[in-house]
Amino acid sequence: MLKDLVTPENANVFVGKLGDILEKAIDKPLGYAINWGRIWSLWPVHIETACCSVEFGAASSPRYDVERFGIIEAFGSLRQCDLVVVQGTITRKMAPRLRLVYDQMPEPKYVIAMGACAITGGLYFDSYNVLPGIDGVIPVDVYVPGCPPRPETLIQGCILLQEKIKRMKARKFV
Amino acid sequence: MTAELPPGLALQKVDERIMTLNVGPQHPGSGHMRIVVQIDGDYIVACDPDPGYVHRGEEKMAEYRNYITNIPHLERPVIHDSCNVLYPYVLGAEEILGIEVPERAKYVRVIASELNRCIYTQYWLAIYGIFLGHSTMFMWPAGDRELLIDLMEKMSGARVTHAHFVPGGVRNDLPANFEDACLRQVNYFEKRIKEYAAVFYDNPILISRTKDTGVLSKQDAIRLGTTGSVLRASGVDYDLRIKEPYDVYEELDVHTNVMKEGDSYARSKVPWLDMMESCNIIRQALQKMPKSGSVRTKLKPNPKTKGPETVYKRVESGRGSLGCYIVSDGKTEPYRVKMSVGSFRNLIALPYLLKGEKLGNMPSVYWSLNYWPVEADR
Amino acid sequence: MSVLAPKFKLSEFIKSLFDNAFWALLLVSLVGLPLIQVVLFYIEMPVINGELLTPFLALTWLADPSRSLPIVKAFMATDMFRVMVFPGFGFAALLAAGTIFVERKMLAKLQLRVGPFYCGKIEGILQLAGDGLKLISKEIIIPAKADKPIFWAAPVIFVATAAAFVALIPVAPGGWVVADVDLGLLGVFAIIGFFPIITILSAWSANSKFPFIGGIRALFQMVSFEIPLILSLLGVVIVTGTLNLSEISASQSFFPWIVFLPVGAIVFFITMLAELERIPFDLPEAESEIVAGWLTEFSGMMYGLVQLGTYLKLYAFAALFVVLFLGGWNGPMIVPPFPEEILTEGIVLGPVTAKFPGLPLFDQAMLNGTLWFVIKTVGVIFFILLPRGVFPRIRIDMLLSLGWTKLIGLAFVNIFIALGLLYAGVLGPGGLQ
Amino acid sequence: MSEETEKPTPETTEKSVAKQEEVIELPALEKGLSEKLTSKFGEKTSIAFVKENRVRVDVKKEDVHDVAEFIRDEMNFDHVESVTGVDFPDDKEIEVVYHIGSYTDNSLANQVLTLATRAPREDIPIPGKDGTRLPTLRDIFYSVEFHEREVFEMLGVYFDGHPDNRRLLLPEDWADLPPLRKDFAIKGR
Repeated sequence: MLKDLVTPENANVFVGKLGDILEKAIDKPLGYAINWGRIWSLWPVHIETACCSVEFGAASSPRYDVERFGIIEAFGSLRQCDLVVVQGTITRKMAPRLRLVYDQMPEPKYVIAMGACAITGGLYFDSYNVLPGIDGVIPVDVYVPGCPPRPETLIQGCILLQEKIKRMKARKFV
Repeated sequence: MTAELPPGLALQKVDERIMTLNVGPQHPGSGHMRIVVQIDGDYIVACDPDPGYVHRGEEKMAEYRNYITNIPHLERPVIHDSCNVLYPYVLGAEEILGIEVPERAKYVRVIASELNRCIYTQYWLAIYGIFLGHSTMFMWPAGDRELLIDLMEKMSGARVTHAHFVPGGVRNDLPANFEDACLRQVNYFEKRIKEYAAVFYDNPILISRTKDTGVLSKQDAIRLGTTGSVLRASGVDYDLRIKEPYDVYEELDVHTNVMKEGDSYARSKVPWLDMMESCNIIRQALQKMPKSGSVRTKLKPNPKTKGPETVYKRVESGRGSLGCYIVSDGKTEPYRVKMSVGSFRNLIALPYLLKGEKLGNMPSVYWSLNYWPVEADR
Repeated sequence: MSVLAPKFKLSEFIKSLFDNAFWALLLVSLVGLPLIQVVLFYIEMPVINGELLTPFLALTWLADPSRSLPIVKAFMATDMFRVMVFPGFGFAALLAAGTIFVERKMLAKLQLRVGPFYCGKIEGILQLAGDGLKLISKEIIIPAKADKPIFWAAPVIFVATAAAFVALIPVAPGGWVVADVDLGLLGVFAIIGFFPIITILSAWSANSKFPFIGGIRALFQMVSFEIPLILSLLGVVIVTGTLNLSEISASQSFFPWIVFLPVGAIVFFITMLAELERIPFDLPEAESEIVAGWLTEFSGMMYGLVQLGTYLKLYAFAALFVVLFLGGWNGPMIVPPFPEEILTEGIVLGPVTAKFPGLPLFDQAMLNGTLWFVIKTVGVIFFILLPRGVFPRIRIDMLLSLGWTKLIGLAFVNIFIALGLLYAGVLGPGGLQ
Repeated sequence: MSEETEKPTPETTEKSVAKQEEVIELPALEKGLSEKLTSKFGEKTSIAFVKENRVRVDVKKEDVHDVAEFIRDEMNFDHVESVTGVDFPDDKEIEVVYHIGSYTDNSLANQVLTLATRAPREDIPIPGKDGTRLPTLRDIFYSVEFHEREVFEMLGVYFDGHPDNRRLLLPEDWADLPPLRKDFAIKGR
């Protein structure tokens, strides 16, 4: 009688149920905690693509100081970063490199398109060497308009990204 | 085999001892370019700069826009020095369109371009600090340049991309009480940058790191055609504000700072000395400026030119002599616009200087060339 | 809190925590307690008040505070507690975490900024927790051509080695040290010798150019600075005549050795900066030259572990400086003595009476020693952090010539000073001490 | 131009008169430079204009090397500021303009000597393998190295004798016309 109950199929069902219960229990608090950590620790990759890098540098200067939000500028290796701020125009020579940088970063990774050039090509819409926006190269999370955007705008973009991360599911952690 | 590959892709055969490093475009010490460095142990045996990551075809675009609408995109190569980078184009366009500039506008231009030179040099100094691993030296200049950016914002309305110079003068007049604010902030700014000596220029580690590295002798500086602070750090007294004065520079008392050593330290110190000189020039210009008057000769939106003409105008920008060659064929658009920029001219010294240098000196030598990749690529 | 993400609330988080706590309690009482009972039968229990603790007693005594205190005390006397919590890993990790936060805040203040501010509402105190949680949840990338076992093991070994270093540091009198060995200082030298090996192994296994250069640089730097480091400490050994760190610490009850051996202290401080890869000696991680040096290929928690190990090492070196030159735990008694009745009877506060004999878990001398030790260590850590805001990075050839010529010479000068003090009779038998 | 500037006010006429006098007086040095060139090379060079601080010399592509050598050795000009290529599809020619300046000679510090030469132009260019060729000036003025590389990729003018005729600014996979030629149309125009 008991032997009939303890079959591999039943054990599978039981373990699966237990897993579901555990997941349900863990998902909410752990997801909250991990998302909270990701919000306050956005480390941008050190890749400059065009002139918006000046304003990106100004954003970490004492007057604007993005480190208040946990964003450290001038970080060394891209393996430890989670944020790509595309600072302006992407030319045809830079686009493959940008994709390469994006591919080499560990999940989760976020992209901020900074400046009109990164969004649509901006002032250089008719240039022969400029891509019309970076949507074709990498997926973008937040668009920060301006030519170049003021540092305040960039900071607002970062806050918008934080709002977006809050809505995301933290399930894809490794 | 190499013949079939397109130029620039040919692979070189190298010794096994020699390691090839790709410094850039994603590298904390490269900026917007790639430097292919071959090292033997700690010594650089060859260096091949690979610019062009921000090549946006501005010279081609300038052929499709008229003399006024060219202004916004021609200042983008150096947005933190936008007045100076636009200056030769505006001077050339004025000659081609045949218009006179009011006296007051000339003084406003001088003030704006000197303020912009300080803003540019401060940012350059900030990056120089971070290239040497000195994070305080990034933050201090990056914070202090906001003072002058405030002034420029008052003057032109935009933070960095001013588009303030137009053929015929400047776009709008100075706001009320600008002179007092300018004098006050410039005085404070000068006091601030003098403090950098204590933490940066007199720092024993910095001196021992940059002295006698990347030495560019006077003959080589002339032969390579370098310009700006690189040239002046090698002992050549050449400044276009004195040698070929444009606008009202001949009425002002301008001095140049020349150092004889020609090493990275001298190249990093000359722009800093130039900033103090710029503060002097601003104070003089504020004193001599006509207190009232027109600042702009009005133009039609699509102005006509006098006829076929070629113009080559030069100014002294933050990175050295900046020339603009305009070919006009009598139409409303220029036939050809060529920007001869200081960064591009100084780039040629990089492989020359880095050869035989240690890898640790690469960032300091590279950035001491006063090189802004976006401008070089155009 | 926010319009976009209404579910992202602290109250929701706490509610879900309560839910989980309820289920956890249920499961513990049904499954956990029987399991613990089974486990307790198999481990050795301490003897308390002349009575052997049995598993049944352990569970029943937990209900009575006056009887559970001896259990706690007994467990605090175990080696496990020392290794995991107080003089060992936990204490050091706490100080290391504080160091990272203080470093960022201090650097920001030096540069006229604010530093981390919004994370954790009050001056960004939770910034480190945020970074840590993010790093734990981040993907770990192993390069395809890496030597995988070594690459995986390197960060773990790094932290383990740093923790082994921490284990040799005496924190307070009365044997508050994990490993009280007679050859303690030699043990320190042996452990320091492991760091370059780990660095070069991890750099080599990553199979990438920039880590390789960084690893080679780290090897050069650490090997060339280890010799002046060892030599600079020999002065203290000569003067005290022992290698045991606890005895060295105890020998400075009247004056710290920095008074007599300032040269050795300076040499040790400089070599310490180099061993820790701090600016101006952070060549293995020089980001403007070689991306991030030997850390370039580490991602996610592997990077986090290396950072943890680095700051544990920083704490250990600062503590070693305190033990050898600044008098260790010695200092004026500032903790007030405990009243006799608290020790024997417990606390009596008006109507409230709680008779828990043996309440202060630590004695007065130990608390005072720990307090002085922490104060001095924090001071030294502050001085280690300070050069980062003031100095640029040095170059590798300058560093090597500094290590091999100047510092070794100074270290020998220090040894001669120590010998002179000893033979002149200033120190040692018949002298001051 | 607006109406105000078309009707010259008394002030501007005064200025223009003053300017005309300057034009007569000033270019003595520039005249000397141009006469020096024409006396040496005669027919081979043609002075296009002499303006204030600017002299322009047009030469054939066979003579550009000799003229440049003369300019460096005898006239104290020591560096090239910029090399510009201008496309003239109607003339079937590409003009390459060298702006030459001097650091060593203080009297020439404000002078820019413009040396212009022309190369034949192919309708269907194969950069580096067709007739659009010029002799390089790199052995005379070292500073033209990157400028000539830029002209090569932007206009397809191959410089014979240049040691490093590789691509500089354009992407590696660029397979279109050289972009600064007039028949290369940018999108939407």
